[in-house]
Amino acid sequence: MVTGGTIRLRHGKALLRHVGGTLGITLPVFFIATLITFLLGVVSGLDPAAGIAGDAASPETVARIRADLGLDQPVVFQYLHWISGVLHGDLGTSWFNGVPAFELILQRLPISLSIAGVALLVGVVFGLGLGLVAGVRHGGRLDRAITLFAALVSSLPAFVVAFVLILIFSLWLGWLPSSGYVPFADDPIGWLAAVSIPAVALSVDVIADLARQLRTGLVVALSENYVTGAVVRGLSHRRILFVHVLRNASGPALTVLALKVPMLIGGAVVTEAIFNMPGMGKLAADSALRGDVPVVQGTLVLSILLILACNLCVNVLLGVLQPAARRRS
Amino acid sequence: MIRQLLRYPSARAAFAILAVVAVLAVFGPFLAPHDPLAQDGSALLQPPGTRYWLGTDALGRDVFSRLLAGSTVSVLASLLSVSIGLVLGVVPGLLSVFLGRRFEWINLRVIDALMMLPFLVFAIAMTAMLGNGLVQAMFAVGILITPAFFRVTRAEALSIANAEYIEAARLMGASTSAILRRHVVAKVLPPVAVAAASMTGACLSIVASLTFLGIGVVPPDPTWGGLLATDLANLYDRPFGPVAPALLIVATVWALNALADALRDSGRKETAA
Amino acid sequence: GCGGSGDKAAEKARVRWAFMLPTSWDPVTSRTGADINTVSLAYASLTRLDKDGNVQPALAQSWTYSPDGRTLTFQLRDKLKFTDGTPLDAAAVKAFFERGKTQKDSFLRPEIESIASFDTDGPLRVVFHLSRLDYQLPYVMAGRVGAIASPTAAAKDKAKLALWPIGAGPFKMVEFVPESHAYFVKNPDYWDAANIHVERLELTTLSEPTTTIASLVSGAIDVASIGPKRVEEARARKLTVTTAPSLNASDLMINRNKPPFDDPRVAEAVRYAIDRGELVKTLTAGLGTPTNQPFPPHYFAFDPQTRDKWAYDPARAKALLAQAGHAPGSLTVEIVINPLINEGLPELLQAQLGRVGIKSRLRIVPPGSSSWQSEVYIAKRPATAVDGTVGRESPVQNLLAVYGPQGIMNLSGPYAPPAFLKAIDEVRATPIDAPQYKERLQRATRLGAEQSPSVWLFSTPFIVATRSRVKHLNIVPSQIRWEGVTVE
Amino acid sequence: MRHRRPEPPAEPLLSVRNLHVVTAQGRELVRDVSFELAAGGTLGIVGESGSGKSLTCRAILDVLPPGLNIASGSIRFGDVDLSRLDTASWKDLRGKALSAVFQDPGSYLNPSIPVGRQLVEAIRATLRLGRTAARDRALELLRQVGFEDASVVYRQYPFELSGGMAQRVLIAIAICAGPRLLIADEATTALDVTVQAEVLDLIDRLRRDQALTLILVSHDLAVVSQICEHVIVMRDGAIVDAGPTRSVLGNPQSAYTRSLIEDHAVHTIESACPTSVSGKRTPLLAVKGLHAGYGIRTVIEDVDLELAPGEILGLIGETGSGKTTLLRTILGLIPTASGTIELDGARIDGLKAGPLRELRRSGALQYVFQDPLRSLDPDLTIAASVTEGLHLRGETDGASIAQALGEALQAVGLDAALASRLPRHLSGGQRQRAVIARALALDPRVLLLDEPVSALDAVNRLHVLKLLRGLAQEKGIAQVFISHDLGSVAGIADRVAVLYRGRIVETGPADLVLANPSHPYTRRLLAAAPRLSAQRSEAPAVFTAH
Ligand SMILES: Nc1ncnc2c1ncn2[C@@H]1O[C@H](COP(=O)(O)OP(=O)(O)OP(=O)(O)O)[C@@H](O)[C@H]1O
Ligand SMILES: Nc1ncnc2c1ncn2[C@@H]1O[C@H](COP(=O)(O)OP(=O)(O)OP(=O)(O)O)[C@@H](O)[C@H]1O
Ligand SMILES: [Mg+2]
Ligand SMILES: [Mg+2]
Repeated sequence: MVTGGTIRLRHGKALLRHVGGTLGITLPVFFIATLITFLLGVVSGLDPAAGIAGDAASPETVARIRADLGLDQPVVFQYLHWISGVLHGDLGTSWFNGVPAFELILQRLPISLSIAGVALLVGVVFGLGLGLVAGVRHGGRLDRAITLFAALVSSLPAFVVAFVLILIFSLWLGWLPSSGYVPFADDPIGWLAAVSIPAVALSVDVIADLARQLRTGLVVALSENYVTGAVVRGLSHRRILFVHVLRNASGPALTVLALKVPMLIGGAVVTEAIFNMPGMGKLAADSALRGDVPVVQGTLVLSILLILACNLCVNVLLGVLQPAARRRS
Repeated sequence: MIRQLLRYPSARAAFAILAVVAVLAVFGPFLAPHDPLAQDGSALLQPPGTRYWLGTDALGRDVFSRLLAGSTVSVLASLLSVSIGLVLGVVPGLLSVFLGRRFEWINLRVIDALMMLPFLVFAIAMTAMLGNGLVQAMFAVGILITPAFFRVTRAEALSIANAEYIEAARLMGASTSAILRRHVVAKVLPPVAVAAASMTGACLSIVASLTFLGIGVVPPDPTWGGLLATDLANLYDRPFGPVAPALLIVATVWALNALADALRDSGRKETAA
Repeated sequence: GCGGSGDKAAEKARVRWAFMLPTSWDPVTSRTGADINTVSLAYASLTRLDKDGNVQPALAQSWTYSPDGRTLTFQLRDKLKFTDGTPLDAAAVKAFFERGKTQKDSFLRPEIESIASFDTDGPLRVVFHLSRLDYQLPYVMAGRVGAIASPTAAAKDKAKLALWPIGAGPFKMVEFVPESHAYFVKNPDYWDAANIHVERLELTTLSEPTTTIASLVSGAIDVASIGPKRVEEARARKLTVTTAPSLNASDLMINRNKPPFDDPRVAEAVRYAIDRGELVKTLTAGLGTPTNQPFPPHYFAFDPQTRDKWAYDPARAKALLAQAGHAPGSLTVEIVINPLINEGLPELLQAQLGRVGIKSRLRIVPPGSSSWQSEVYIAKRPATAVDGTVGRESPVQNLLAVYGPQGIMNLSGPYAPPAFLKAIDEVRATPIDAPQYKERLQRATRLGAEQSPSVWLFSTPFIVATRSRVKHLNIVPSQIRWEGVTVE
Repeated sequence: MRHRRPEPPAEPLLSVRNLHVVTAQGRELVRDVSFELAAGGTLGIVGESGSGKSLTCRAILDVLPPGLNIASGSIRFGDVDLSRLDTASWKDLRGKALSAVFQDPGSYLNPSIPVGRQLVEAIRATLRLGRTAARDRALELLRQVGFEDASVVYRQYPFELSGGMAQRVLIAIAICAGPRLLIADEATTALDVTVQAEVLDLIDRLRRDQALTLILVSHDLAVVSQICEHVIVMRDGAIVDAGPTRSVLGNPQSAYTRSLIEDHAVHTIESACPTSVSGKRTPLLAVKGLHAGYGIRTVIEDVDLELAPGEILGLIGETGSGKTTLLRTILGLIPTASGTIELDGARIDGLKAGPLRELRRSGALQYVFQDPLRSLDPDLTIAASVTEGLHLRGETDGASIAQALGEALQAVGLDAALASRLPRHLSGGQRQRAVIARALALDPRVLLLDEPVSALDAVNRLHVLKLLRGLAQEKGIAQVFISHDLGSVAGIADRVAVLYRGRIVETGPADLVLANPSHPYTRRLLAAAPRLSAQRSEAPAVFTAH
């Protein structure tokens, strides 16, 4: 099967090209997103020089510190300087406590990743599950119940959900702690207990949106001709659903999933505040409030990297599941 | 159009809720039975009663009046964000389809970049760094929701751009602006309206989250989100305190979403017909 | 080998305390009064206060003033050492204070102004040569000023000390994540280790106040300060609530260098516009006490003669404003606030000022280096700001912090009333057991309160909620301490 | 002569009795349809679009669209009553004894799975073969349906196949388990004439080789007449004519069948009419040595064309031969690579923005699209669309615009009352007239028509052809006319140009070229076109319709 081999190679190459193309788009996006982030610090007009000089600040010392920090250069150079630092893992040092921003962020990364990760997992499992049921039973009572649930739940701000969960699981039932964080390595069960309420509070929105999207995708896909074709060919319903329909119906859900990642990582700030978990979102918000520009920029850059990585995964997955979609783009 | 929408029961409910919210937003401050800022030291943290219908907060301010008075700000704030998102999203969304490849490429990448920003955190960072105030917050949110409008507009415009009647117009000598005016704008508006409705809801919820975190709103001005936050803080004294503001937020967001869904459905039916 | 063995015991005797982290873990660069609560975990001070605010021996067994009052000698305990193994002897103490004098970013310098030089007299005796009479120093040495840090660590890396304390305190740090948490284990070499029953202390930042009680109930934390209005709820949830006298006091700082307060009549009007009774009733559930000076009434530095001044008198306030040429409603001031202050206080003040015709706008400046610290404490940019003090070990220190030329809470700084400064010098020169000490001290308080424009509002006690397993809380007037605290 | 089946009438394989299909609201879409089909028989179902052909087939297969139901009637397949079958039994029947192929073949394959795997899946579901056996069988089937490079096709995705290839794959899937009955619902409708011929041949061959019983659905009487022994004609959900093909064609019972036959005849017969108006006049449109394409790909190569005023040039050629590309190049939508285009002696190739817009606004050169619905803005009234060019030209005088509108509508024979309607409220023929009116409103000298009648039914098609002819004769509007349908070209064109792979391989007077093609490609094109043939032998009585 020489030809078969070359064909496989051809598809492999097409997939590689797809991945390459996605990467090619990702890079400029990364630079633009980080530029926006950087400009935010510039526009803020906050100046570390004054802070460092302290109460003994004379115009000359401030000017000297500014020059030392490169703040007297054109913004483009400042950006290039900064981004090259970023690419080398140097995010600058906090204006507030002098600790390298990268270090500060790394300490918090596991927490944010735990919350966002578990939220993503819960969101995907329940979102896809409910969406599947609703889509297959569309028009039925179960479908209507799920749709209503999704509509109501997605209109709740995450912090309200968080409070309701605290009321139920921490105050009434006393099952789960309402604050604090335990590293996974120290105590996996404690970790799960600490992470579960915040993660669930965050995931509710993901569940609702994924369920909705998957349902719509399924309803559309189920009415496609190839489903009729498969029925006529004598395939079982289960096979038609899981082998044929799902991969084509999951497009919008996957796209939404990619869009939800920034919401999850960004939304963690609310749950982290409520649950007093020292995650990246809280760090970013606190630092923003006290004008600690390097830390804010650092957290944003890291979040952007994470989000881009997730996006890349989803895009590649989409390309694998739906070669036609890949071709079209 | 409206009549068609009213055929959906959910749209009827949505309209009813939104009508109430609109009345609150416009007349809320005038309907308030008490001054929303007036403190009654003799009635702190009162439960709902005849004098103070929804009770009072920790400073003895009438919660009901504050809820009414906060409507204007909350609703205006969401509308402001949505308007910013509309302007920044729809125009480039349209032009990206019609103004050549380079413009399109840059637009797409910028929008992609905006979508890569961690939403709430970025809104907070932007608000805090541009000076903590509601207008700044709404500006930040407006910019962050731009991609939603951009994508909707662009998708619709793309589907129109390849239509043969556009080519026909071009063959009769129509310029790009003439094509936009005659053929494109009117068709792009309905889906944009759908997006605007659901985005208004989303913004309301985002504003609530921001105010909950103490971002964007400076005391003593009431907002729904701020009230919810204080009511949650006083949960022990007023266990049902959060219900009213939460209900108001949830109902409004739901109504806007339901309206968006109904709009979308009726639009679909119409094109199918 | 800390905590390697005895994990079980550590687990049992573990306390999780929600408080806030210090501005720096190095006593030399720590900047605010509240820091002593946490700095004192890692450091022992030369002296310490008892529950009534009296000085007791600590690292120093005893101290003596020379008859002329110009030298002060501390006799250290034997065989003390820092957690890095460096011996804590007279040389180490001397090195610490010299660093406090010379280090560029030292915040200790004004506090030890009256000490001209340091000497050792044998390995266990430190001698302070004073440039002026100062009988307050033993008090001062009970706080962060006397919290001796390892000279070896400081010589190695001063910056690191700000993040990783090396002292000879009851605990030794084992983990620190800035702005998040700091974990400690018991330091067996602490001189009073016999009284430390907590094996592991986990300090975390204060949670969202709305969920503090939930966190206590669910066991996520064991000890936390709560607001006065949450006492009832905490008790209802079977938490132990301990209240103890404190030196806390809230104030509305006023900047006499900024209009409209450059006219003393306006500042005076504000004093009459404030209804402290209402503040106490509304904000502290009756647990607070009104005060018009930086001390609560139970404290010996409280001046009884001032007590009844500036009673609530809106008519007088309006009259003063009219005299200053401000018609009702024509004056708008900006009040700077931060999110940590008592919920509702700014709005209540705003309403009270409104009643005498002063309109106001609130502006939030978050606490932190580049905003609250630099803008309010250092640059003194606002015309008014709402703030509060947690007190200092020495009343003189306390008065200087709020009225002195370099006091961080003196918004009018570097201005300080000359008469007040003279009175302070007199107090310093008076031995604390002298009969006229108290009277002189109260006079200084009186002069400060009269001549500085800031308005003192009320004082609240320490209110600490604990899970029932934590017993015998040890709260001295300016700080929470851990000697004697037991865990079940 | 086709293969003949000598067996006497036996127990019918399929028997449909009094079938009624209704919507949930109770509207009858198929009314009282009955027929019987013996094993080995071939039945054609014809009828206009929407007449219920597909629903009848789907009812047999129990795959009616959601919301539609069989209200009454019985369907028997062999000795099973299909109307009371449970899911499990259906699974045993479908794909094995009963199978089907449909119109728009691409959409019946899962776009995300290589076709080979879909074929293997069907084989394994019906035949319970092992993995490798199924794979071998799949490759064999692919070769059987005419793929020489079966292993290549095996790994391709549906979107990588042409319509004809996809239809062959579907046929392979349909016959994989050796079914007894194959239903081919418009299996060739969207395909090119030459591809259509191949697929029909394939079906016919398989039918004979595998003793298939066949139902062939089409709206084209000619297609059915070539293969089927029997035919039923449907209209509005009911059978209007039925019987052996020859007798139905030779002696149609209903007026509707008669009109179908006549319509089919019309364009071929009318070929006599056009009298060439061309003398040796100066050409209005002249194309010389034209090369054009997309990017680096050249689609049009060295094309020369001349068009005199009032002349109609028919342009024919298979799909992808470059007909549309040629017209779009003339219109300036695709840049020329080399060569010249002259309109009335002036070069119009290579014009840039301003002058190009000027030329377009003059209206001299107008284009008519294949699909009238898509080339009209759905939100604009007919009047607005027709007068759009006038507005763009900058004319503001309401009265003169109204007059131009009136004239244009009159010229195409559209009632002025329709001017205020939206496109979707017009019939297909009316829409196409509106599009032509839009072109006429600008006083064109040359009309380029890209398949203007393909979307129209026979009756409308004739009207539009007559209209175009009239415009050429009365107004002297020169036209280039593209059509797949050779009958239409023959009926209207003065001259014909045959495009093959981007080159004009033959050109000359229409009657001459069509009657006596000189290029082999033209011959093949003409041979592939289905023709109405009533010449089938008398069928055995294996079929009855009621
Ligand atoms: N799902 C449906 N719901 C309602 N009406 C339908 C549905 N599907 C088809 N119809 C209607 O049923 C009638 C017959 O449709 P059918 O598809 O059988 O026509 P057809 O003869 O196959 O036409 P074509 O040649 O266009 O394929 C049409 O009028 C059509 O509008
Ligand atoms: N936009 C395009 N980009 C690249 N290639 C194209 C494009 N449009 C058409 N082609 C290719 O150019 C060739 C000629 O296409 P064209 O549309 O002119 O054929 P046609 O003769 O009009 O066919 P049909 O009868 O199907 O309309 C085809 O091979 C086609 O694949
Ligand atoms: Mg059909
Ligand atoms: Mg074409």
